[in-house]
Amino acid sequence: MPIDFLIENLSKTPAILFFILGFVASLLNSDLKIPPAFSKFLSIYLLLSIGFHGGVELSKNHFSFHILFTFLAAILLSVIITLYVFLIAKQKNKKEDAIAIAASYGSVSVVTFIATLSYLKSLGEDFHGYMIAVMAVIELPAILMGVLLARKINKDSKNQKNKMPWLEVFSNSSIILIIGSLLIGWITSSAGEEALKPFTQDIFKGMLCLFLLEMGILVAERLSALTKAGFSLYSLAFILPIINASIGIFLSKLLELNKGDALIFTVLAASASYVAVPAAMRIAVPRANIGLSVSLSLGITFPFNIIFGIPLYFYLINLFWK
Amino acid sequence: MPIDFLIENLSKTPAILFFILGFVASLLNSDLKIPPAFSKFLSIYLLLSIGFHGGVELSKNHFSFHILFTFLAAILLSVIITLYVFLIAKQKNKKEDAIAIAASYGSVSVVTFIATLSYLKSLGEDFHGYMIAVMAVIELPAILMGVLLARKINKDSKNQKNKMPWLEVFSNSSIILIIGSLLIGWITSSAGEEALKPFTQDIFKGMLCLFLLEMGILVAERLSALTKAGFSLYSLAFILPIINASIGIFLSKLLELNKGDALIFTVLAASASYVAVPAAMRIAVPRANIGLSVSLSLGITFPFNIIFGIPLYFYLINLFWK
Amino acid sequence: MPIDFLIENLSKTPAILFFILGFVASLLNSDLKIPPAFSKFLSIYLLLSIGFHGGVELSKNHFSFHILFTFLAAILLSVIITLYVFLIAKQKNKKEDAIAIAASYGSVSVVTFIATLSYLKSLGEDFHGYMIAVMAVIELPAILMGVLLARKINKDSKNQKNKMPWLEVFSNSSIILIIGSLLIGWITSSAGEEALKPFTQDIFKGMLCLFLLEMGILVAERLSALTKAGFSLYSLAFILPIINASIGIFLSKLLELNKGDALIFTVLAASASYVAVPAAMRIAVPRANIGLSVSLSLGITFPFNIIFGIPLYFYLINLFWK
Amino acid sequence: MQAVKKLEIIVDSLRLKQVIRALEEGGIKGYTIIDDIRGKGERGIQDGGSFMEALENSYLITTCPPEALEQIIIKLRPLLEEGGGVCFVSDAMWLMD
Amino acid sequence: MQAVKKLEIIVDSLRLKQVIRALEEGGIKGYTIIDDIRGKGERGIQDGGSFMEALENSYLITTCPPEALEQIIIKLRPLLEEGGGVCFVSDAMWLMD
Amino acid sequence: MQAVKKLEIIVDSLRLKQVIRALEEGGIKGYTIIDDIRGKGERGIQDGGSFMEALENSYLITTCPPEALEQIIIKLRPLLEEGGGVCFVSDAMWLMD
Ligand SMILES: Nc1ncnc2c1ncn2[C@@H]1O[C@H](COP(=O)(O)O)[C@@H](O)[C@H]1O
Ligand SMILES: Nc1ncnc2c1ncn2[C@@H]1O[C@H](COP(=O)(O)O)[C@@H](O)[C@H]1O
Ligand SMILES: Nc1ncnc2c1ncn2[C@@H]1O[C@H](COP(=O)(O)O)[C@@H](O)[C@H]1O
Ligand code: NA
Ligand code: NA
Ligand code: NA
Repeated sequence: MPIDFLIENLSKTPAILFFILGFVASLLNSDLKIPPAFSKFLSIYLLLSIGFHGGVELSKNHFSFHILFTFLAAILLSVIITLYVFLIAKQKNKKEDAIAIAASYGSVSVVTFIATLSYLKSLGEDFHGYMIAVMAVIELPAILMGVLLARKINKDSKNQKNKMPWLEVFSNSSIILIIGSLLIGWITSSAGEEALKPFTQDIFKGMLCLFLLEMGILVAERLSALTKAGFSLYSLAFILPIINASIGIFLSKLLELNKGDALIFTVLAASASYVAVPAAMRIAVPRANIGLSVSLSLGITFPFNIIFGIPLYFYLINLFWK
Repeated sequence: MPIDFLIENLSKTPAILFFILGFVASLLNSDLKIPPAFSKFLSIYLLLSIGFHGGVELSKNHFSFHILFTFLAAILLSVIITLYVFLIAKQKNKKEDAIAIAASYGSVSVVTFIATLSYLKSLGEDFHGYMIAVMAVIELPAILMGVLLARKINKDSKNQKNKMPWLEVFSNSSIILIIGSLLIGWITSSAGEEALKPFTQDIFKGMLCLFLLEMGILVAERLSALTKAGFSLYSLAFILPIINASIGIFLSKLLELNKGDALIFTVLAASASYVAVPAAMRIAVPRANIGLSVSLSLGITFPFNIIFGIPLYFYLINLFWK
Repeated sequence: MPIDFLIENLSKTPAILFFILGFVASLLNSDLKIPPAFSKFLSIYLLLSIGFHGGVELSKNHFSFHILFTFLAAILLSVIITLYVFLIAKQKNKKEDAIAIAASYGSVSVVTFIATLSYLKSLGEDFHGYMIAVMAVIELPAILMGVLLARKINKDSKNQKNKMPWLEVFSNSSIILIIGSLLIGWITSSAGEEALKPFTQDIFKGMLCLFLLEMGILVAERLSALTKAGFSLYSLAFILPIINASIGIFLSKLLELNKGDALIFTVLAASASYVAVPAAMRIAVPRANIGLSVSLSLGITFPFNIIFGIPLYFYLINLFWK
Repeated sequence: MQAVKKLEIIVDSLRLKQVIRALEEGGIKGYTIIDDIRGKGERGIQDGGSFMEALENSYLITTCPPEALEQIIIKLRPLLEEGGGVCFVSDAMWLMD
Repeated sequence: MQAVKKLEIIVDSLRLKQVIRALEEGGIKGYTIIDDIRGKGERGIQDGGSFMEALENSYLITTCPPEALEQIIIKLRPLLEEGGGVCFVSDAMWLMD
Repeated sequence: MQAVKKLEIIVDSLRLKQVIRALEEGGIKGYTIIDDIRGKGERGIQDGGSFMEALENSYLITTCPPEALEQIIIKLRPLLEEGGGVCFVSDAMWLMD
């Protein structure tokens, strides 16, 4: 039963408990706060470590069509989600806001992804290293879709005074960092891995605790900002991860992924970006209310996934993979 | 003889030498400074690590009445110190300032506490893990006493326009962090300990060096700010740790603590807070000159304890425990 | 052939690839940036770690006249470089700017030095620990020469209204930190080394990667700022490291250093300071355009050295030491 | 462009939330905050290396229509009287309208 | 001392480069930037713990001769209209001349 | 409220101590400092990723009674002439009195 998974998940992973600590602290109106410069550093650290790790793993796998198909399926998934979420979200929101929301759900939350990996590790469940590389590239198609949608809207409204700053949209710091680190991990391979292990792996869990502490604080702040949004938006942020996870599980089954990879693939679908995509959309769709999309993806979908979603999706995968 | 203890203490612990380096740098008018965002992070790191460690240790000890008595004695000690220091300090200071000073001495300096633990470890002297938990809760009674004294003063002067913001006073970031981490350590126990060891333990001493470097700089700044305060205040900051240490040693003997625990208990008494309590008093007694209490506790009592106090108290304990 | 050295150098050291990543990100107009507070911390960390390491190594070497001669030769080298560069640079620049440039090339780049050590380690090549101490003291003579030149200029122009703030010039944070850490390493020796190893050594390479990422960004920014300077300045920043390296190799041969020590000595000569010396010159020669000297030393000489210079110099040393 | 009154407020970081509450009661809708700054005033030097929050200041900038100023000051003044801090008021023009 | 117009501009950090470009086109030679600040405005709260760059503001201060102001505003206004942000203009004296 | 002169000074961080000394000699009792900021001026771009202190600015805000301004400027001007940096003076009202 998922409830056991849940309790296991909580009582063994300090990171999630620190998330809850941050959340509670914020509700208690505490002044607890990771200094901004440091939370930005933590975010750089996590992206660099996970990207580098993915690159090293990728360098150890021989190319196979199975890997290629997994990449293509992930890209397709991202495109589909972005499009259908846009169609739903534009019903009750400004088109610009709908784009920001859609691209966010089409992309992935790196921290949710990391939580998934450590969940799998704690269960001793296998997964392939190249799934990290899949995650690293999955940010791009959603952003691309967002930009294309934005251009379409502008054309429709003949509101095309400024050219799209393509370069700035895609040279977003998170994207450069994760893809660059992936390449560096791929080039330096095991030599690099050995050199950086104490930094990128040994202290990783501790750094993650601090980052999740800050995330807990920010989620609580986002939630209280949400109170002004409508009910339909709230529910969207609960429903989308469930629908997207279902699509993810279905595709994983088709691709014949093993259980670990399937959970990762599912979480790619179910999670939503609140860093890279909002930053890209801030430039591509300046009139959008970015705060709104962040409130949904960070305020609701993120805690839902790391606390309930991951154990739930894995429970389902265990059912179907029998 | 204590002088040997002292030299041992200095030549083996880089952390204290970095404290002296920071102090000297500041006297030389150097621009050396840990960036504020980073020193705040260091402080978060230390609180998290020590709290977590205390929780893990607590989870390994079975409950016993001896442990309970030690907790109660520590709370009593804190209340007594706060009250008697208030009575002394209010002779020559504004009542608000006396409250801030009293609560500070009733509480504990986390860094002095950490220095004590590493002093004991370097001597190979045993102590119980739950003493860390004792330290973590000892911040609360002094703050509570401070708030009660503040209310009394306000009632006396009929100056009660604003309600006491209880929640904000106690949801101070240091308190939330140390008690939260204690709980998380207690819940996740050895599983958590293993996961976080490289972060919370292995690099701990290095992080402490950096923090003490910054402390050295701040102590020098505080000392030069002190020059304007009167002589009676200076001497108070030297005398209080000695009196309080004596009470601490006496109580430790009564409680039949072992030598290591006795030193820890004594340092709880002898040290004074310059983080959590001043932050709480800033809200509870807004009219107080917080800088004054910090100058005493950080500028004089802190360096006195970490350089002379700890070896001295342990010398005395060794005498009495024979 | 040096080209093999070069490729080896690149494909095995993640740090240099991160430097390139930062550089490319900046050219792509990315918003990637290490938060300032954190890059200052990284710089403190590197200075502390390398100084401490040098002190520990020094404590393990017995005093010998050979060591003394190496120190003296390094000081002489620094004085000579500062003087001759001043004579060249003042031809086409303001005298104040010439001083800043000269002192910068007379001193050393700590990060280039660190890159040299890890280059030697990756080749399994021996070197003596006291060379780190040589580097740590080499900042001083160049600054002293800079100050003396500044006084001479002021006397010539009778522009001596303000006294030279000697203390502030030499109590510069980088100098205090590296020399202080050197002393602490020397005092605490192997006890200290063991205590701090996880912090100052294990995670060192990872921290270096982050710092070089930031350096890559800053180099790209400096290069684009350079476009306004003249051609003769550009070429100076390429030619000086080559001339100085030649002097360094020549002196190393005279001193009969082993190959590893010779490369280190050569890099001391060939590299230029962009942290400690500019900060000291900012105070000693306030009218100088410090940005200009930093653009040369950081924008050109630094990347030249860490990518081409180090393997090239070592190739030459290998030729001559046969 | 539109004439506004610009308020610059410097207070203990720990009391910033109370100041924001007071401003919002006074009708303020927008503001900008610079955290973690230091200074010197009647209550001495505020510079806590930032880990001593009690010795840290925050800087808040806001604007209001000239006619709204009085109401805001009524809310703000008692807070600064009780816990220290300063406020400067000056004239400015607001670009967007 | 010399009379100048002082401009204070608060925009999304991600759009700061565009603002600087516009100011330089308008003839601005000097400016000062404070990064990584937070605030509240028409588009809600901007406070991203700083790792969410999309929710971070920057504060830019610059000055210009009074007669140059109009030209600069022409360049600046469309940017703020499109992507949010505020600008206050006030009078000041420039010490050095 | 009370009329004051507001001074905003932007200088190299490394020279801030000298500026504070000059201001205090001129009679200043209170000020606020924002560290570690960047900018552009006559001496080019100041942006050292903050570990190059020589390329870092600080921002100091202070106020004085209008009649004290001249004395302060006499102390301040030579410093800025020698080592760069800017100072703006404007009118403001001080809330507390
Ligand atoms: N004259 C002033 N100019 C600028 N800032 C000031 C001034 N006086 C006080 N401050 C700031 O306000 C804070 C609180 O002031 P106070 O309550 O007077 O101690 C100080 O720490 C300074 O940051
Ligand atoms: N009245 C105001 N006073 C000071 N800052 C403001 C004001 N209104 C908006 N801001 C700042 O400008 C940013 C963008 O404003 P907006 O585009 O209205 O959301 C906000 O996040 C605030 O930092
Ligand atoms: N017009 C200006 N407006 C605002 N800040 C300026 C201006 N000119 C210079 N600054 C600031 O003052 C610093 C020193 O200027 P300078 O001495 O002219 O190089 C620059 O780095 C900027 O931060
Ligand atoms: Na997704
Ligand atoms: Na105490
Ligand atoms: Na050199």
